[in-house]
Amino acid sequence: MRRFLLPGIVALLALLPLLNLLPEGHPIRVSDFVVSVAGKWLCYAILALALDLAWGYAGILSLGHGAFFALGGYAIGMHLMRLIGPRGTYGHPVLPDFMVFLGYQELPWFWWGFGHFPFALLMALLVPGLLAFAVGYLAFRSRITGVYLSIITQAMTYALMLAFFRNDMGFGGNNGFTDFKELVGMPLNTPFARSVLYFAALAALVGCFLLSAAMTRTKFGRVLAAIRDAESRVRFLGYDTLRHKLFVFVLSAMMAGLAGALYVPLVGIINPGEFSPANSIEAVVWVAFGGRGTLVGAVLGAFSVNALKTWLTSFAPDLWLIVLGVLFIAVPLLMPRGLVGMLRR
Amino acid sequence: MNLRISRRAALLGLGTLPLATPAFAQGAPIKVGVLHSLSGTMAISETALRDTVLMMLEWQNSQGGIGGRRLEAVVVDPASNWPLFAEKARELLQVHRVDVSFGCWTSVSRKSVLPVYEELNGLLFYPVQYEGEEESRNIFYTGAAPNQQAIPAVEYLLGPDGGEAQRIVLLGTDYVYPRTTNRILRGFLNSKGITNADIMEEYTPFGHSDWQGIVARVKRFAGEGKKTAIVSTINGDANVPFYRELGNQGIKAEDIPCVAFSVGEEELAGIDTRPLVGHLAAWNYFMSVDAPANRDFVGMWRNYIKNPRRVTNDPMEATLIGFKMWAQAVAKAGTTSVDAVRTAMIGQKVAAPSGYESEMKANHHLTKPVMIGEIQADGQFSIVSKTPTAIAAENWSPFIPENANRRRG
Amino acid sequence: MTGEGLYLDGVTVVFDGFRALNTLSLLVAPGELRAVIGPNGAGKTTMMDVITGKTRPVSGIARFDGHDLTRMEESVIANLGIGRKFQKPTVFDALTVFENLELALKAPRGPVACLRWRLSGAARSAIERTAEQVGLAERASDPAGRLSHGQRQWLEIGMLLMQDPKLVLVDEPVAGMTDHETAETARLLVGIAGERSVVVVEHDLDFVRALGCRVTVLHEGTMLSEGSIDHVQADPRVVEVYLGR
Amino acid sequence: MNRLIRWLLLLLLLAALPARAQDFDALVSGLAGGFAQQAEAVERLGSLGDPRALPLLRALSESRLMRAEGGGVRVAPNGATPSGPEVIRINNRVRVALRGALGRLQLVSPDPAERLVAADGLLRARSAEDIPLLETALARESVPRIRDRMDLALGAARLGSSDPAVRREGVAALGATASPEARAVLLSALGTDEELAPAVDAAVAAIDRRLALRHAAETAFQGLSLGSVLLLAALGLAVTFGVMGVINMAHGEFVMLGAYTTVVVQEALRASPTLAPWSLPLAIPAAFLVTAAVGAAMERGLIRHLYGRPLETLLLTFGVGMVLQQVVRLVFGAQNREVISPPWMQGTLALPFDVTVTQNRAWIILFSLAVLACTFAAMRLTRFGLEMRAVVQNRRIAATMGIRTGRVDALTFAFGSGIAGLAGVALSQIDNVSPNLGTGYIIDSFMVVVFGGVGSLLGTLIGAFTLGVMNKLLEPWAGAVLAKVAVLVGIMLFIQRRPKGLFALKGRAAES
Repeated sequence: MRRFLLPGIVALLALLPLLNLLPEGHPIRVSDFVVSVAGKWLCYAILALALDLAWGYAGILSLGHGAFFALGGYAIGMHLMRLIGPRGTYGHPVLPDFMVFLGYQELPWFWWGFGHFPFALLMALLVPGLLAFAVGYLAFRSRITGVYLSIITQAMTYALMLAFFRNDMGFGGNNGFTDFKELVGMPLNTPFARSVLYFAALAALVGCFLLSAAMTRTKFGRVLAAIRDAESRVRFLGYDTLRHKLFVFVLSAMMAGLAGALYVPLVGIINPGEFSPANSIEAVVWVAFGGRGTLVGAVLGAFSVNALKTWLTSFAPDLWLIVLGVLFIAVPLLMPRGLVGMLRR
Repeated sequence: MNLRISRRAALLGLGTLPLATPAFAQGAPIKVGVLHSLSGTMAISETALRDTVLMMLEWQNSQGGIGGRRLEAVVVDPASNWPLFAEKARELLQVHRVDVSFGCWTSVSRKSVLPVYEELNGLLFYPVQYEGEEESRNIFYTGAAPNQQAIPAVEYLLGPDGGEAQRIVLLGTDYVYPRTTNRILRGFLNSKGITNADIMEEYTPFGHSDWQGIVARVKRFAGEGKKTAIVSTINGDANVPFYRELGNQGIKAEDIPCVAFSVGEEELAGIDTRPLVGHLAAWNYFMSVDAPANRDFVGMWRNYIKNPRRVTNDPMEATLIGFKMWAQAVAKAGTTSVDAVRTAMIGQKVAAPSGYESEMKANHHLTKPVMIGEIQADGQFSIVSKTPTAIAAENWSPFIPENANRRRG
Repeated sequence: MTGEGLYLDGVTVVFDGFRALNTLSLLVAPGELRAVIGPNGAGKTTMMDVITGKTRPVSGIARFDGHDLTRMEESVIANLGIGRKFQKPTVFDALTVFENLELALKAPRGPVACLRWRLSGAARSAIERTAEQVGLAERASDPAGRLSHGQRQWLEIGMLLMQDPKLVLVDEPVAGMTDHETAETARLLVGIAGERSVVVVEHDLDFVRALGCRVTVLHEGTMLSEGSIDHVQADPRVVEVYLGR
Repeated sequence: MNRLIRWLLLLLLLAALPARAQDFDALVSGLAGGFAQQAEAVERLGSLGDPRALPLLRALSESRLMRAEGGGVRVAPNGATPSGPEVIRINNRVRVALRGALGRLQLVSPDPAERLVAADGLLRARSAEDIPLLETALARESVPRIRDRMDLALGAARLGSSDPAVRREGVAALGATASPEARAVLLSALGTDEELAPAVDAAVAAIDRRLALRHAAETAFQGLSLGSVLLLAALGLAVTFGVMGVINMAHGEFVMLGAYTTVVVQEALRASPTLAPWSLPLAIPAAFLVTAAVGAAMERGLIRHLYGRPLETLLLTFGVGMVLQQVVRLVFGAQNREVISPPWMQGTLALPFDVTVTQNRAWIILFSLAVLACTFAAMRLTRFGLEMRAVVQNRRIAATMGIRTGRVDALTFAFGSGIAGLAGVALSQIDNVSPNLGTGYIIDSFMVVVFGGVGSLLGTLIGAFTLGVMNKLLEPWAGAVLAKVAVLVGIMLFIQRRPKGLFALKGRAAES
C-alpha cells in the first residue's frame, strides 16, 4: 500500500492542470487560480525539502534559506527582465525600464550573460551555492552551531534584504522585477504557461525528492544524522564534519535557489521582500509542522500550512495571523514530530 | 459584519466548489473586491481604506444598490506581501468573480497585480498618489500624479509665501516613488535655475528610525548661507521619528520648511505636532477643507467608524471618488461588464470632498486640485494655497527625457 | 608495530588562569597498556582532549608517531589512528548498532566517498565480527538509543575497534557498570592492547589492578608518580594527595 | 526701578524711529488680510515700534488673534486656544516677519527668555536698521548667553550695513565665534560682497576649525544614542537568551507592549492635571510589570515545556510574537498612537563647547545606563540574582539545595521581559508606536548580544555602543543602509574569529 502512496500523490498532482482544461462549469474543473496557487506551493515544497535536508537531517537550522530562494528568483528574474527587451515602457533595446529610469547608460557588468536562459539557470543554482559555501565555510570552521548559526543566517538574509532594497544596487530596489513577458519563447501570463511552469515545478519537486531520498539512504545520510546528534563524536571518528556539513548546506541552498527560480515566473514578481527574515522562519515552520527529518513531512508541511494561509487570508482576514501564530505555538508543544509523526503513531 | 461576508467568500475560496452559478444573472449581487493589507507593515495605512470601501458600499446599498442590485464586499488580506497581492488578485477575479476591486498602496503592490488584472481583464481602482510613468487600461488611478502634487508644492517653496528657497534637500525612502518624484523635481528645479550643487538628495530604508545623522547633515547643508527647504518623500512609518528629530533638533518651519507628500492626517495622529507647526504637506484634499461635501464625508466616516476623533485623509477621499465614479459608470452602462464600465468611466464627474469637481480623463487619471497645507498644533492642516481649478494629470512627466521615446499604447 | 608511540612533553593548558595541565610529560610505547589515575581535576580528561585535538596547549609538545598533534584537526588526528572513548558513552541513537559500527569502519571519510560507499562483503563480515566481539550481534539492527548503559559502552568500544586505531584512549569505561560487566571490560581492554597502545583513565583501583599494567598518577595537571600499581600505591606523595583521602 | 528704566529706554528708542502713529490702525487691520498683506503689516508694525503692537503680534503668532465684527481685530486671552473661521491664520512668510518684528519689540523686555528669543529673531532678520537697537541693548545686557546671541545678531546686522568699515567689523565679530549660524550669515554675504570675500573666507575657515571638534562630538553622541537604543533593546535578550538560553523571537513584541503600556498610561492620566505631567515616569513601572507578567505567563505556560530544545522554542516564540502583534492591532488599531513627550524631553540641550544634543536622546542614554545598572545590581546583589546564577550554573545541584528552580526560571524570564518593556517606554519617545514597532529591533538586538558575548552584561554594553558608534561613523560616507549592512557583515566576520563574542565565558563551563 505505502509503495503506491507517493506515486499516487504525484499522479494526482500531475492531473491538476489537466482538470483546468475542462470546460467552464464542469463539476471537477479546477480554476486557473488553483493551478497557479498549487504551482506556488510546489515551489515552497522544494524550499521545505531543502531546509529539511539541512535542518532535519544534518541539524543545521538555517534561518536564511529565504535568501537562497530569493537569489535563485533574482537570477531568473534578471533573465526575464532581459527578455522584455524593447517591449518595456521606454522601448530601450537592452536596458530594463528601471535602469533607463535611474539613468543607467549601459548594462552593469553583473547583468552580463543573463540574456541566456542556461546561464541564468546556472546562476540561479551557483549564486546561492556560493553564498552558502562562503557563509557555511566560515561558520562551520569556527564551530558555530545551533541557535548561533540560526542568528548568523538570519542576519545574512536581513543584510541582503537591506542591500537589495537599495535602488543603487542595480536590482530594481523595492519594486524588484515584474511585468515579465516571456520565458524560453513562451508568453507568460497565460493558463498554458502556468501549466507548463506547474509541471516544471512538479518535476523539480519529484527530482529533488528522489535525490534527497537516495542521498539520505547512503552512508552520507547516516553521517549527517550522526552529526546532528553528536557532532564532536563524529569528528573523533575521523570525519571532517566541516566538509560534510558544507556539502549538504551548499546542496540545500542550491535546491532553494532552484525553488526560487521556478517560483518567480509563476508569481510574476520578485522583490527584496523575499529576503525578509520572517519568510525564512515561516519556511522552518512548514518543515516543523510537517515533521522534520522526514522528506514527506517537509512537503506535506509546505502544502498544508500554505493551503491554510491561502484560505485564512480570505476567510478571516483580520484573524489569520492569530490562527497561524497559535499553530506555530502548538506544533512544538503538542506535536514535536509534526504531522507525519502524528500520523505514524 | 465584514467577517460574515468573507465567510461566504471563503467557502468559495476553497476552490473545491464548482462555480456553476453565472455571476451576471439579473439581480445577483455585484461583488466588490477589497485588496488592502490588513497585516504587516502596510496595514498602518491600508486598514482605513478597507473601511472606507466598506463604508461606501454600505452607503450605496442604503441608496438601493446600483440598478436594483445589491453590492457585496469580498475582503482579503494580502498581508503587505507583494507576491501575495498577485495571488489574492487572481483569487478575487477567478474565484470570487468580483466585478471591480479597490486596493493596493505603493507602486510595487500595484505593479505586482497589474499583469493579473490585464490578463483577466479586471478593473482596479488605485487610490494613492504615485510616481506616474504608467497607464493600464485595467486600472483607474484616483490618486495624484507628480504634476498634481510634487511640482506645485515645490513651486510654492520657491515663491514668496514659501520662503523663496534657493537650496533644496530631497529626502526620501528608497523606493520608486521618491526616486521618480525626485528625478522629476530635479529636472524642474534645474529648469528654475537651481543647480545640482544646491540640491541634496538622500535615501533611507523603509521604517528608518534613526534620523540624527541625516537631520544634522541637512542642518549643515542649510548652513551654507542660502535659504533651504526640505522636500520629503519619506514613507509612512519613518515619518514619526523623522519629525520628532526635526522638532528636537530645533529646525523650525521658518528656518527650513519641510514639505511632505506622504504625510497626511493619519500620520500626524501619531505625533505631537506642536513643534512642527508651519511645516507643509501637499495633497489634493485635506480634512480641514471647508466645503459641504467634505462635512458630509467626515460626518459619514466618523459615524461609520464610531469614533468622533478619527480623521480622514487624501487616499480615503480618492477611494471615495473612485467608488462614486464607478457606481455612476455602472449605472450609466447598465452592466458591470468591465469593457462597458471602462468606456462609461471616461468623463465621469464627481463633486469631491475637496470642494472641486473631479473628472476622469481618457488617461485613466483624475483632474484634481492641488492644496498646500501647513501643519497646525491640533494635527490638522491649514490650507495656505490651492489651485483655482482642478488640474489634469500628467502621468508621463515632461521632465523625464526618456518619456519622449516611450512606446505608445 | 612501527613508530614511536605517544609522546607528551611539557604540555601546559590554561583555562582562565587555571592551569589544567602543568608541564605534563608522558610516554606510551606502541602496544603498551597504560592506566592513568588521579583525583578529580587532576587533568586526566584535559590530557585526552590535548591528544585528540579538542584542546590546544599553550606550550609543550604532543606527538604521535612523529606527527605534531597540537596543529591538527580532531578528524585528522582520528585518522592518524587515535581513537577515543568518552566517559559518557556517545553513540548515535538514531542509527542502528550496525550503522554505528559501519560509520566507525575504517574507510574514506569524505562526503563524496560516503555518498558512493557500498557495503562490501568483507566490510559486512568485519562489522559482524566486531558486533560479536562486543556482544551485540543479536541487536545489530536495533537503534542504539534502545541499548542499556553497559551495552552502549560496549558499542562504543566496538566502534573504537572498527576504527582500527594504533592508540586507544578510554575515559572511565566502567563507571556505572556491574561487577560482572567491569570484569568483562577489563578482559576486553587487555585483549585489545598488544596490537595497539591503550590508555585507560580510571578511578576504580580494583579495575586498574585487574588491568595489571603500568600506572601513571596525575595531580594538579602534572605527573606525580609512575610505575606498577603496587609501586604507586606505596608512594607517600600519592598516598597523601589521592589515596590518603 | 529697573523696570522703569527699561520702559524709558524703550520709549527713547521709539522716539528715535520715524513715528507714524496714524498708520497704526491701518496696519493692524492689515493683520487680518492675505498672507502677503499680513507679512507687510507685521514688518511695518515691528519697525514702527509702537508698544501697542506687541500684544497683537504675540497673539497673532500664537493663533489668538481673531477677526472682530466690523473689520477690526481682537485678542483672545492668553493661554486660550480659540478655533473657528474668525481665528486669523498665518503662514511661514508671516512667521518669519513676526520673528523680526517681535525681536525688535522684545529686545528690551524684562524677561530674559524673551530677550533671547528676540536676539535670535534679529539674528535671522539681519537688518542694518537694527544696529543702534542692538548696540544699546547689548550695553545693558548682563546675561552671558543673551550677550553672545546679541553679539551674533549685531555682527549679522553689521554685515548688512552700507558702510564697508562696519561690514568688516561684522565679519570680524562673526569670525570670532564657533557658531554655524554665523557661518551661514557669512556665506550668504559672500555672494553679494566681492570686496569682503577674503576676510569672509578667513572667518569661515576659522569657524570651521572650531566646528570640527563639535561635529566629532556630535557624531559621537549620535553613536552613543543609537547604542543606547540598541542596549535597551538587547538588555532583556541578554537576560533571557544570555542567561537562560531561551531564544525569544517575541522579544520585539514585548518592547512593543511596553510602548503601548506607555500610551495607555498617558491616556488614563490625561484627565488628571496633577499626574499627567508625570505620565512618562509612571509608565516605567507599569510597562515593566505588564511585560514581566506577560513574560512570566509565557514562560510558565509555554516555554517551560521546551527547555533544552532551543530551536523549538524559537518557533514557538515566533508564533507568540505573531499573535501579540495582531492582537494589539485589533485592540488598538493599526494606526500609530500618539505619545506626548514631556517638555523636559523636547528640544536641545547645550553642553560645554557649544555642543548641542537633543534632550530626548540624552535622557534615553541616561535611562539605558540606569536600566543596565539596575539589571547588574539585581543579578549581583540580590538573593534572586544569586539563585538565578546558581540555576544557570547547575540546575540539579541548585535544586538539591532547596532552590525552586521553576520559580527562578519564571522570575528570570519575567525580569528579562520586563526590561524589554522598559525599552518600549524609551522607544515610544523616538519611534512610531505601532504594532510593528518591535520587528525592527529584534535582529539588531540579537546581533548585539552575540557580538558582546552571550551571558555577559558588560559585553552587551560594549557591544551596543560599539555598534552604535560604528554605524554613525560609517553613515556619512556609506549611507544609512550600507552602513548597517557593513556593520552586520562585520559582526558576522567577527563572530568567525571569536565565536563566543567579545566577552566570552572561557574554560570548561563554556565548552559544553
